[in-house]
Amino acid sequence: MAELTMAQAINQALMQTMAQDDTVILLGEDIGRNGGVFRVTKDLFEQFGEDRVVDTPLSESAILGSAVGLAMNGLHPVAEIQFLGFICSGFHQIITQAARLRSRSLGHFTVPLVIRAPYGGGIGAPELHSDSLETFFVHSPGLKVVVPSRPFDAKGLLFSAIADPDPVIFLEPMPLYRAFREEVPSEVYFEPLGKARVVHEGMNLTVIYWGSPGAWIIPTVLSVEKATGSTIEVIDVRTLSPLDEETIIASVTKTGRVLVVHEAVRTAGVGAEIISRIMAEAFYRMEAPPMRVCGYDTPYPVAQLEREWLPNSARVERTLRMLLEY
Amino acid sequence: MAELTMAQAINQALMQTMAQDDTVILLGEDIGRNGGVFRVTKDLFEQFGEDRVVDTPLSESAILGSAVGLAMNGLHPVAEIQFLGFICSGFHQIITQAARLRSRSLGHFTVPLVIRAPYGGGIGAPELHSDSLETFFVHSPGLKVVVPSRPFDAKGLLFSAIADPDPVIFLEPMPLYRAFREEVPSEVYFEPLGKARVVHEGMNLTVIYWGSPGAWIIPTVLSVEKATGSTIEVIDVRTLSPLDEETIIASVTKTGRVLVVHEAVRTAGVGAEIISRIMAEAFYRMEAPPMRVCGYDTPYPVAQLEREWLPNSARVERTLRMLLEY
Amino acid sequence: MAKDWIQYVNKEGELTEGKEIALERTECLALYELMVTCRVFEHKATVLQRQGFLGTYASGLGQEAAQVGSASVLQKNDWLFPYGRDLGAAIVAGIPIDSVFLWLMGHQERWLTPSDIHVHVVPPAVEVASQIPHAVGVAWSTKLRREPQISLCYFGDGATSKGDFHEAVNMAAVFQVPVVFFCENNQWAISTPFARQTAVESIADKASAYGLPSFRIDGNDVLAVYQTVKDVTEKMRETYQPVLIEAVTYRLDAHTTADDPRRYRTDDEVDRWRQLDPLIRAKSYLIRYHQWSESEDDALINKIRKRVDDAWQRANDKPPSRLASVFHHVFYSQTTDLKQQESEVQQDG
Amino acid sequence: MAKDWIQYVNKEGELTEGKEIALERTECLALYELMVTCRVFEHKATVLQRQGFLGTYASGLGQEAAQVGSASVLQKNDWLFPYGRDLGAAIVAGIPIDSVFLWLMGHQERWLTPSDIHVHVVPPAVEVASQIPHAVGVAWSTKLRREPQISLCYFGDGATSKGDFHEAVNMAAVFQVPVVFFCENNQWAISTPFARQTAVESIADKASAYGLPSFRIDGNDVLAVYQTVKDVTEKMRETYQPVLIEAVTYRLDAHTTADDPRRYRTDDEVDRWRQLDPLIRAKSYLIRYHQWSESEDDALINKIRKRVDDAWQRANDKPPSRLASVFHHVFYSQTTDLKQQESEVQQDG
Ligand SMILES: Cc1ncc(C[n+]2csc(CCOP(=O)(O)OP(=O)(O)O)c2C)c(N)n1
Ligand SMILES: Cc1ncc(C[n+]2csc(CCOP(=O)(O)OP(=O)(O)O)c2C)c(N)n1
Ligand SMILES: [Mg+2]
Ligand SMILES: [Mg+2]
Repeated sequence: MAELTMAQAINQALMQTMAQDDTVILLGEDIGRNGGVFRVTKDLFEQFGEDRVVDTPLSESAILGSAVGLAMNGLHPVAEIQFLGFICSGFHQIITQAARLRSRSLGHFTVPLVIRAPYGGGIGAPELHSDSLETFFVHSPGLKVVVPSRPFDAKGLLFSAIADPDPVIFLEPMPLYRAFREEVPSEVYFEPLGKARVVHEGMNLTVIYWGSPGAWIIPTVLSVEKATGSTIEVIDVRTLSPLDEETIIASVTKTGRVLVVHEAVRTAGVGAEIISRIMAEAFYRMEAPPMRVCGYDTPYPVAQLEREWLPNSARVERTLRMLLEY
Repeated sequence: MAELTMAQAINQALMQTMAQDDTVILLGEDIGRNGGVFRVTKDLFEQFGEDRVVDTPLSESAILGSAVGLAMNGLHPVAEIQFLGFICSGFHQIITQAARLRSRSLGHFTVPLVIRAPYGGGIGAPELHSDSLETFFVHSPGLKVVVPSRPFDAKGLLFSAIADPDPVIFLEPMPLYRAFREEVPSEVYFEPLGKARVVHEGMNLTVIYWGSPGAWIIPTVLSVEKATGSTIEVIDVRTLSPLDEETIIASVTKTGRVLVVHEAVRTAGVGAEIISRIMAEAFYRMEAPPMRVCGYDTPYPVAQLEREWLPNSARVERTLRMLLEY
Repeated sequence: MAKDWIQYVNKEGELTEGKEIALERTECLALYELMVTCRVFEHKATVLQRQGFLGTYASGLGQEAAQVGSASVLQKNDWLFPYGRDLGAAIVAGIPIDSVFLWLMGHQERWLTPSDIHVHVVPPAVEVASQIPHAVGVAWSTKLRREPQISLCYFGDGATSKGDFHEAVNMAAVFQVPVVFFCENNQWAISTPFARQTAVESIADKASAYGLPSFRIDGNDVLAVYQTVKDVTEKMRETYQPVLIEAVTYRLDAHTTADDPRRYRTDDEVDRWRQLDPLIRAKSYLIRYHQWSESEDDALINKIRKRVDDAWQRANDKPPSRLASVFHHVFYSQTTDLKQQESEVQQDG
Repeated sequence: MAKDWIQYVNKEGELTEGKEIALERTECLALYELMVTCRVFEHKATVLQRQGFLGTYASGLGQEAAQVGSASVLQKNDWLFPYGRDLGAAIVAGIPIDSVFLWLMGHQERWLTPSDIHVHVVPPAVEVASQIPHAVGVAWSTKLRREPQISLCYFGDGATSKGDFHEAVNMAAVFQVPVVFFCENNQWAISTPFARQTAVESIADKASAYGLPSFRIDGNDVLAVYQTVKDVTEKMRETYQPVLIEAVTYRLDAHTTADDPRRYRTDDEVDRWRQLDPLIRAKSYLIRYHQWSESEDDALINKIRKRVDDAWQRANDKPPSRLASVFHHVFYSQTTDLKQQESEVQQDG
């Protein structure tokens, strides 16, 4: 097994899927000759040619809308939006179209489409390049929403996303593209959509996260465990829609305390949904108020402030201690 | 005081604001000579002329984007989106533009813009005409989100929305346009944004809603009160962003039980945010799991099914009884 | 009004100078029968809506030539992308009339597609212009497979103001994918006149921004529409080159049953267009050149009325919708959440 | 390459046949000084980015004539809508260089606008084409007030593929509002060549879809740009008629400091365009017709280097950003939520 970065793992998944299945085609801005602005689609243009790795005009709505059409006629398009923030100008093609064509046609037309987008903060990018907009998609029935936080998951989840018969929003945390490497099987494998992963077991508190916090959450948790003598369970949700309620409820039922960490702004973020489900299913087991460490309720800040604005180790540590003392 | 429908109350507010302040202009599709598809802008074209009541091309993004420009230069545009579902194709002009121009320019440029849209279900309309998409806006810092549920509020809140120096999404529940009349003062008055309204006082349970349920929630509550001997507090949130946390927390602290009712699909709806705040602030006061009666997690259904799909008296009554028995 | 358009038959039903029509009597009659079907359907739907059986209904009255002339060119496995006023075109392409009624009733079996349908007919676009990029994607997929199928994409004059029109047509031109962008310019978008939609005089003019060929045709002349679309698509099946067609026509009815057009347009204008009614023209042509008779016409209309009435009967006989149906077809496999929500409903029910 | 464009000065710095230039020496020099300012700024920013002081930076190198020639036409209270590569244009219009540096640093005081600025310079559009409808709205507002101000809206060739370009230009044409739609066609949108953006050969051609006048100009000839924009805007202040201008130019540098253009374009192509460098041309013109000397040129460059260095110094001397700043400027009045979140931060801090 090779040690790969997440960018490499995604690249490998695309390479292997495309080699196996010639209905898979990629489209997006600068994904071809340039290999994508994060080089995630590197070498695919050379390998599969311009019919299958397509540089499009600068048209988010037409990228997404034509991908819907490609998918309706039996292809498996993987569309890239260069940065998630720019999905907003093609938003309707996802929310009112891709997500609803199956129900609109009673299953006669389907949209096996994957929409990939780099997302999240922490790389000092200009405005609108760092937004976490997953809530919009989680709130829209008919879409699946996936966020890997390590190379192994990225590869296995991407295979599943492309194999899925429905539209999947596949969000790739930018800071994790090259943050670390890990062993990734060279063969094709499927990590199931809709299944959370218990990253670390514990008895006193449950931390739920997705995406970038994956890079630092475990050391933070370990240090709090050490300092407090408690044990903390950590869950990487991996799929935001559908949510793996079972794993979450099982954990909080055991621990009685929960912290949700996400980069999206707090108000009406997915954290709120997770907490609401916990309170519906495990009300009597909870020993402390559920808490959230999230982006603040402001537009994403300038580069100089993002590290403080984002959930970070210090903020999480403080909240964990608070929760444990309840 | 005249008895007005909500459509008339909104029309009157527009009429009076425009008469007082010639920086207010209206733009949208079919709002002029046609008076709007719901006749909400009736007579305004005749009164104020085509420079101030403007029928635009069929271009949601340009309606919203040019309204941003109008607002940047000191006008007070009121843009209409014909049905809320169609806002998605101009979504970025709200989320990435209108909402952020103040922070982007450190207050140098501002966007005193009101975006009006008929919304919500229950009138047997075709697909995409009945969606409740308020979550998207509540999750986007820089926007205010207002939903009146009676003629008096509609008029007073619209004055405040137009006077507000920031962009306001003003959502008008379609079934309420002509559902009932009530006394509405003929003069100009301001109902404050960000203030919920306690519609009915009670001690044993708090019901929180906005929009269309306003038409039937009180009779439902009264019948449950009568049958159970409990008293139930009912809060019309009226402003979804910013939320009036104070009023909500005060009520649930007293009652210990809460039901949130909204038409939007349940997962990641605003109900989840309200519940999360309640659990953060009133954890130890809650005597039963917070509950939600919402749209199901499906695309908005066909006309024949909407009454059952939407929150309705039967569903609410059942849930209230369940909550009271906890 | 317009110049430089393609016309084969003038409003008196006479062949336009210099034009020839290659169609046999039976072929002309087939087109006419389809137009009559659309017209009878429009009338029936309007009546049913007034009686409270159907939801808001957008009539295609007056646009039958544009819809029939184009949709009847389609061949096996071609794709049709109608918008909400194209129910006639959808019927022409093989959607059963009862299915269209179910759609208008807001019944759970809306737009049920028969499994043996010849043309892929996508459910009508309700969000204006949203279907245009889909048509481009489908055409792209057929081109990638080197298949001869084409996509016929309808939209109104109002739709050309949308970003989706622009992005999609531009992309089709860049990739040269086989779509017929077919604009039914019916002069109005609800109450908004064509002149408020664009500062140019013809939708066909817009093609020059994208590098497409374009044609402007008399959209009330079914033979002009048919012949143009036929020529265009025959070529397109080999060249894959997209084309923009503007069919100049008129919405004779209100925008929908909820609309009152007297607020924004004059009776005079409507009367002028009534004289250009595509059915009258086609009938005159048949009488003039193919010995069509009033009694044959009556018989045809009666036959079709019966067909439409029967379709309505079948639609109306369907059992009412059941809420449980909404929990299916959200995803291919039902999620745990949806399973649970469905079972809540069933407990309640 | 192109035909039918407007050029005043050819690449040797000679007056194009049949053209006359009404500008005095000092006026020509003023334009040249602005171009040098842009160029020196571009160099400084690139260096600072490499040294880690600035975030990703999109250089306007090679587009100075297009930016300076157009932005310097603006008058008091006109509006400028730059996109992310138009920092030079913004400086020309009055945004202090240190403010631009702060923007590039990701400092909380990004794009601080001096209160006495003459031209309204909107913060650069990061979302491609999103600024175009804003420019239309502002122009509309000035027209409604019967004021003579115009809006100058910049965008790239890539932006013309966006729905926002289409909807906004169409709306401007329908309402006849005074915007100069100024496309800097620099041949590339990141790695996407112009030919992949559109099937037509010129952005100016797209005007015919909307009914606008349009001009195609040599975007590396500052005098052609200046004169065209001047003529267009003078007329526009009276007629309010919008205009589309395509300035044909080239992005000499990488797309941004994070981009490696050797992946997608040849050195040959870049070299060919280097010979058309707008600064060389302007300098040759000055030497040829206005006795400009190398020593004067050196002195000018040194003066401007100092000015840019000083601006950087001021930017760099600013105290670092403080998180508390994000809770202000979300709304005019801080909400209770934001107040509370700010106080949480302060407790932590
Ligand atoms: C994106 C969007 N905006 C608004 C509407 C509401 N609406 C429905 S039909 C219509 C007018 C469409 O005009 P046109 O494209 O000319 O088609 P026509 O109705 O004339 O056949 C409008 C504004 C919509 N359905 N979709
Ligand atoms: C809506 C949107 N999509 C994608 C991007 C990412 N992006 C930034 S610049 C750029 C290319 C812009 O090309 P062009 O308009 O020609 O301007 P240029 O960079 O060449 O000056 C892209 C794709 C963006 N900023 N906004
Ligand atoms: Mg029309
Ligand atoms: Mg460019």
